Amino acid sequence: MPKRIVVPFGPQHPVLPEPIHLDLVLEDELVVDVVPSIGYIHRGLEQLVQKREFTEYVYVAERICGICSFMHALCYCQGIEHIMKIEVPDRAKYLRTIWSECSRLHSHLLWLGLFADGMGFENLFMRSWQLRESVLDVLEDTTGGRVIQGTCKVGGIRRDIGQEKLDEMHRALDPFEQQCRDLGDVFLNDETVKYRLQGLGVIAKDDAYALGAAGPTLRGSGVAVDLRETGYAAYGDLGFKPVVETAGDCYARCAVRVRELYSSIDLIRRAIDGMPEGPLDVKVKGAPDGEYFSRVEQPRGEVVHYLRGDGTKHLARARIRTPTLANIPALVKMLPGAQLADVPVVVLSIDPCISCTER
Amino acid sequence: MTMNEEQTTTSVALEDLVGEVRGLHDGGYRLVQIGCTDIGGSYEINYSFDKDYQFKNLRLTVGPETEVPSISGIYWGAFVYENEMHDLFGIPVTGINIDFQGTFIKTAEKYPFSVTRRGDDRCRNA
Amino acid sequence: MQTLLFLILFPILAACLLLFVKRTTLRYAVVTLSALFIGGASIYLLIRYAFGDAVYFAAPSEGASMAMVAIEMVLALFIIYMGAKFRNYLAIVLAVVQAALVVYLEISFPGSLHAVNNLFVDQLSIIMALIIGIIGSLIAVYAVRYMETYHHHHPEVRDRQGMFFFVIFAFLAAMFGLVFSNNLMWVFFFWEVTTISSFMLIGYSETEEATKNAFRALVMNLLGGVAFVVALIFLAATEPTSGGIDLARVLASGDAAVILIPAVLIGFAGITKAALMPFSSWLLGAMVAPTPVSALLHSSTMVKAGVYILVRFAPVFAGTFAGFSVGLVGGVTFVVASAIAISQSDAKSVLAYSTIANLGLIAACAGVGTYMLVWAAILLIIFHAVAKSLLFLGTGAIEHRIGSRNIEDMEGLIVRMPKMAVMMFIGIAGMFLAPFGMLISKWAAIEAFVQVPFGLIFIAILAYGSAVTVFFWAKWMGKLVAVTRNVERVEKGFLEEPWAPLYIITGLVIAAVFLFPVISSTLIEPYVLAIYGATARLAQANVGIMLLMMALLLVLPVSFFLFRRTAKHLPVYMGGRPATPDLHFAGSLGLTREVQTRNYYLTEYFGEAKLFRPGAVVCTILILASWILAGVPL
Amino acid sequence: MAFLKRSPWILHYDASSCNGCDIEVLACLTPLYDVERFGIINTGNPKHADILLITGGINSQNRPVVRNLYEQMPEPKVVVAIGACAATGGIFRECYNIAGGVDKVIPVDVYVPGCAARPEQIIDGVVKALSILEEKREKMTGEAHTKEEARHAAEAGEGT
Amino acid sequence: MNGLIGAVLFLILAPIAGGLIAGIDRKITARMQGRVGPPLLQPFYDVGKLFEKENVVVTTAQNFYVLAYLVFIALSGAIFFAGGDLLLIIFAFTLAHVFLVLGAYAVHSPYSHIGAERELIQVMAYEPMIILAAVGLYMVTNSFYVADIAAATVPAILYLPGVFLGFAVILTIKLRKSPFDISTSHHAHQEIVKGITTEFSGSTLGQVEIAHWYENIFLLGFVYLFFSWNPVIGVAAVAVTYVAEIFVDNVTARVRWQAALKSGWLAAAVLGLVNLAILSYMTIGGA
Amino acid sequence: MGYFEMTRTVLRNLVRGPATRQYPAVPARTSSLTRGHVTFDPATCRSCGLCSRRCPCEAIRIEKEAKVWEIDRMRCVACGDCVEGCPFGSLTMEPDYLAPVVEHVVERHTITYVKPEKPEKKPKEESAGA
Ligand code: SF4
Ligand code: SF4
Ligand code: SF4
Ligand code: SF4
Ligand code: SF4
Ligand code: SF4
Ligand code: SF4
Ligand code: SF4
Repeated sequence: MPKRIVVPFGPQHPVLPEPIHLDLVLEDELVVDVVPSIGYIHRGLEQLVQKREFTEYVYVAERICGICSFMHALCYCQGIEHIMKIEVPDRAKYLRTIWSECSRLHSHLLWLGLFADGMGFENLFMRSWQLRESVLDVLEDTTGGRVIQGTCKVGGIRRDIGQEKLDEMHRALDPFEQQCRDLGDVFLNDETVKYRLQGLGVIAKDDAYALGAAGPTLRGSGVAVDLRETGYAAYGDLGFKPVVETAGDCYARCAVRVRELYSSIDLIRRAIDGMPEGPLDVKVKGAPDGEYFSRVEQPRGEVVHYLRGDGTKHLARARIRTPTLANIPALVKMLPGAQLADVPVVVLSIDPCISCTER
Repeated sequence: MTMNEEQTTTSVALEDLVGEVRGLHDGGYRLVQIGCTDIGGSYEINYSFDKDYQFKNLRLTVGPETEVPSISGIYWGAFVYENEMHDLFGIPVTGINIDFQGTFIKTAEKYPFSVTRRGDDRCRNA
Repeated sequence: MQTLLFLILFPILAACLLLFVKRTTLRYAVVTLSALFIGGASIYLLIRYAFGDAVYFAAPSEGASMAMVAIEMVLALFIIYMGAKFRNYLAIVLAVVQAALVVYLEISFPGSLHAVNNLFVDQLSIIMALIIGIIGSLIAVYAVRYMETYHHHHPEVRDRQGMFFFVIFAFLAAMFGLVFSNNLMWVFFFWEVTTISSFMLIGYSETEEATKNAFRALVMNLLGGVAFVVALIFLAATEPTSGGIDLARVLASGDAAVILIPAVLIGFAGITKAALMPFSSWLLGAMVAPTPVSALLHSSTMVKAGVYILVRFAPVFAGTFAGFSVGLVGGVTFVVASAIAISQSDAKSVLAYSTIANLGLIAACAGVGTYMLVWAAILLIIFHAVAKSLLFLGTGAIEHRIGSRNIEDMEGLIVRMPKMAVMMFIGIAGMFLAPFGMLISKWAAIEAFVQVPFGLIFIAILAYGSAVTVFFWAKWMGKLVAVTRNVERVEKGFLEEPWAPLYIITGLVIAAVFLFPVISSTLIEPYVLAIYGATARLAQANVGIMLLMMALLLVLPVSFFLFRRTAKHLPVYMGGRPATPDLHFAGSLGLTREVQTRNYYLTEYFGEAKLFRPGAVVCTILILASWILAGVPL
Repeated sequence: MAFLKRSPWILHYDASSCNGCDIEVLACLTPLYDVERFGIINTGNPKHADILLITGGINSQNRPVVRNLYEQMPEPKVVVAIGACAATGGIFRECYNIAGGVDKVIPVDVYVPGCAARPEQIIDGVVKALSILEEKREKMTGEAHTKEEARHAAEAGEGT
Repeated sequence: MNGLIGAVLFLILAPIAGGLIAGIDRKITARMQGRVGPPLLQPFYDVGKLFEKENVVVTTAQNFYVLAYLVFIALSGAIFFAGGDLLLIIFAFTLAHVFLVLGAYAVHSPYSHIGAERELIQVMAYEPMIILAAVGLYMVTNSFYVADIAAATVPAILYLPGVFLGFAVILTIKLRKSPFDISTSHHAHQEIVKGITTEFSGSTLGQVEIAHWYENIFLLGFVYLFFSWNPVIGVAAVAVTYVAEIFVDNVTARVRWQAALKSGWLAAAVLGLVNLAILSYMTIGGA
Repeated sequence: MGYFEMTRTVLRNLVRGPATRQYPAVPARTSSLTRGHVTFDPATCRSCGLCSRRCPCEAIRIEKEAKVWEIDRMRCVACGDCVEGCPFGSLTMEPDYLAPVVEHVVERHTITYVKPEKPEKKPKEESAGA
């Protein structure tokens, strides 16, 4: 007689703020089977391109997700710019880089917090989110929005950061980095955290690659794929090396993100140092005609915006492939064999973003 | 744009699809995405691959009712895209390893992308 | 003495009668009447002899003894025949060896084979007699209808109910004989009869598995029987210092060094009969027998013969390494069997493992053998017999109703068979919860072990063992009380088994809590006092508190009526998913799935495969050690 | 005594938000905003919750979920729709899969504007919800009281 | 008579003290997390609120089990403060928990069910150590009676440092604090929603909370026994122990059930048994 | 030490006291750029409708004839595009936030802009247009 427990997991679930739906089959607490289902957040926003002018769609694009909002806008704008062959001014590229990395910082800190919450480490959650607030303050001061920045536009950016603010940010980076390192130490060294993470949800290097995983999920398994290496925005000037861990378990994925905090801080520092003067945007004339797969490295990995214009103000098609969608197959492979207690931890380890996954 | 990545697009016939994909798989490419576009009466399906930031696209053009073979036998993770393709566009995909039978993305209206909806009801401030 | 003889002989009479009764109604009448007589007689015995010292009766000796030897030979021949028929040569060998030893004993020591008094009765015998007389006959009554249904469900099994009830009643007789005999030869004879009864009944269904398990039980019990005879030979040979085969004299014999060897051997026989490790497997196999058999032989009475004999010899064991190691065998069995019970989902397996565990605990108390522990051991015997028989019978009744005895299938029994569920609930509570009996005994045991050298080991065993016990009982209870929805009620029309025995035993479980101070002061304490000159008892205040708890338990359900009106009913929380009241929810892939809640079995940690062997090995080593170091004082 | 106002436990559900409002709800729990100051606990369990905070609009798949969660909450309860999406569908209101704001499915007591709604706004929204909660409680006990009286009257009527 | 007064005082005062301690706990926790935290009396507001809510049940039976849980928790605490037998108290305590578990089983919900199973695992994890602690106190004071133990003049803690540490480990389980808050947790989020209390709401949940206050006071009383030779030190030690528990709660992740079980049992075996073995060797040697 | 890595943070928190911003006792932290809500100046709006056209949420509706300018605050995502787009500076983005409401109503303004009397030039046409 199979002693199997069948439990619905989500869509409403205290540990996962977003609606994730899994049907779990357990033996005792061992996960023997898991079938995911999505679609609770599907809005159909890709189709809005047909109702919004391509310049206005930026506002929709940045609401594909409220966490890496800026990167979606960036990815979209870069795609349009590529199609329309617009060369964006350097200062805009640098500022885009700074905001991207700020987004990554706040996204990773947010994730670390949720991850800690998933492990039942309440204080660590609190600490991560407390740190995150300092990033949000910077974002609000420089863009006017905590989570939806609204500064990226086709052809450049809408707001500048004054030199005074840049200097202030630069000064704040050192103490902030110290705080991040203190936080990172807990994630990387604490025994109870290690107990929960090590050896959990292992995806081997080849599997991760073959399954099409992206971002820290891929890099945690030892594959050095990070689109920032392609040098979009200012990354080409700043010199960038992807962060890679090899173990392929939840701990490795966590370590990748922790170390990316440090690398982001470093990138911001260098971007401020090398900030060129100049205009913020160029005038956009005409309408996009052509297609392009715009790719950007988000906190969760590679996002692809496929944009196709037919010379009118409305795009013919936007197709957004987000890293979480790419990571779902890996997740499905990771879960069986975990314990029930590990389910949120494993699920969170890919840093799922249902909002942009389901669009 | 300092976009230095190459993007190549090659058209592929329906019957060559699986073979081509296998070739890319064996060549060490990873699957980036599969996406469809409605090009008025028929669909264009893009299979995107990447290796060392070299972006390759296989492009398949099919009619509305054409059955498309699944590549999930080669790329296990392809099922997410193929289910999506089915649920949003109504393209029948055969042989998906995890076939959600149209429940992957449940929408208020069936196959919302299957009809060209451009230009309809764009009445601001209605 | 007439009462004793009546109790031994009357069941035989009934047995013979039942051999020929074919109609169920008639059988039912005969069994019920006999049960009334037997039960009545045992209660009379209580009234008559409980308030004095042990009473000894000279009673028929020569003829009876000869008859017994003769029967023993017949039984040996029977085993040889069965062994030959089913190609179990080990059984034949053991039967032959045993018969040969008996003959040798009879021939070599004709002079030493006389007990001054062949029969006796003291409080311990009375307790045993009450268990046999009341619980045993209730089970017999229950069995009549059970067997009818059983054959109804299993048309492939040959209907041998005549034989069945013959053996049952013969067995009852043997059990009475066993606890009343002062002559160890007699004890041995009755001992062997119970072995054969068990063999016959386990093999009742005549399937391959049943036969195999029957032989396993037989072989292991014969092994103990051989040890028993050897002990007898030793006793006879060392007469008069050892006291010969007169139980009272043996126990009173001052020469510990001499009687310790037979004590160890008889202890070994007790270990086999009580199915302690490494011999537990026979009792697990015995679960193929119809459920009343499991209730009667394999939990409440026959296996108790094993621990009965250990309790009898407890004074000899006290303070010796032999006793200590027997105690440890019991202790290890207790903790290991309890742990394995966690991994079992078959109700009878759980009951079997729990039985083994409790027998182990009793053996642990008896082996260490201080007066407090003996007190606790006897208490355990009583409470275990009552509660466990209820559980077995309940399981049988449930099985006949729902067609499964898997605990998982008992989910929602409180809705489907409320009365039955409540009885099971009480039975389970009786096994592990305060203020019910088993727990009182464990408590007493802890208090007693604290004062014993190396008692810490036993304390640890008890601490871990009871923790584990809570787990497997509570989760079973949980299954029973789960209020499932949209399930059919199947209790109605449940007329196949008589309810009366179940009601009575349920009443006994509860009564035992209220009466236990009386039981203790009238039966257990005098016995312990007589043997040790000191006795244990629970403090008055504690008894009061326990009665208070019991009263609360009986009163609390009244609160039910308070909630009825006000509460608003809502379906359970299912992660927000659309779901039906009977727990079907909209799952992935467009499927509708049903929630399934299964208990945890923690097989990875507590599996049979994981624990049985180590437990058996440890116990084997301990037994061997006890033989080698028998006399070493602690 | 009205304890309800001092101990509002919330249930948060992300209907189809972009995560923007979502994370701001969570941010309310964290040290800088610390809504536990007001006795607010994010329970994650409708059976324990008094206030349902919903972010994002309604689509066909989450419609029954939202209703289910609402029904699972014991009275008195209030619903706070957070952000433009939850109020009207916001920027996504024209998407084919968005039916509109939360009030399409369940009654909404408080609307918090914004995209994303700020933690401070969310706090304001919850505080606003408290007085509504208290009103509902009074109404509920009042109702219970009248019911009780009606029952007594009926019993008395039967008696005669 | 003294006993009766103790029991009555406990029944009346424990909820008040327990609620206050819960309030202080939440305040300290908040401070450790860099937050202000709720008002001190928040636990009372919460429970008051729960009693104001509508009574929603899955099955009426659940209310019975929870009531029984409350009654028996209160009873075991009352026996404790009446100076009763420690073992009896422990057993009554287990009985109470079994009722809570049964309540969770009775509602027959997936999350409650898992919570119930985990709760049982927890019971299994802490039971050996709690018994050993009682035995340890006996070995030092020669009595299982709380009254005698409390009145004893020997500093039990000096003889039972290991037992005390082991008890501290299971105290974490009992207080439902991280890393062992596996069956339900007060405020931290959990993969099984609220586990054992998922389906309890309104006044039923309020009763669980009150029972928890009773329980905490009882447990702290148990801690006190280790230091009872000097009341001042005793009270201080109880406070320090509790703060230490809060601290541990705040610096650890929740572990899986396997680790909870292993920790409980290892604490009993390594800290408890070894300590007792040494102690019994000493007393035998000394005798 | 592997265990209790969090100790430092806990102690620091205890020593430094809570980091909580005591909202509502202390007003919300905003910056000059903060996009709180859009304000409308009815006196300068010339009913050109640009704001309405640019708004990605159709939050603004204007009725030229009736001189009504409406904003649905529950739709507005505070993107600021209308503000950027208004050629007459009638719209501003204020950093403070709107309070929650219990009812969803559309905010209505009557445009009071009066076209300044253009000196002499084409008084006839104007009257003809009206
Ligand atoms: S990836 Fe996640 S955080 Fe980023 S925009 Fe999408 S939903 Fe938001
Ligand atoms: S993974 Fe998805 S949700 Fe997350 S940032 Fe990327 S696109 Fe947004
Ligand atoms: S309602 Fe708005 S979005 Fe829809 S067609 Fe009219 S103007 Fe366009
Ligand atoms: S009023 Fe008519 S024409 Fe003018 S902007 Fe609106 S929709 Fe277009
Ligand atoms: S219930 Fe099943 S096992 Fe029992 S007698 Fe009937 S058929 Fe046989
Ligand atoms: S209101 Fe804005 S931030 Fe909030 S969920 Fe909607 S789009 Fe996201
Ligand atoms: S701020 Fe943006 S959303 Fe709001 S009214 Fe202006 S354009 Fe519309
Ligand atoms: S507010 Fe500005 S943009 Fe809008 S109608 Fe008036 S003048 Fe035109």
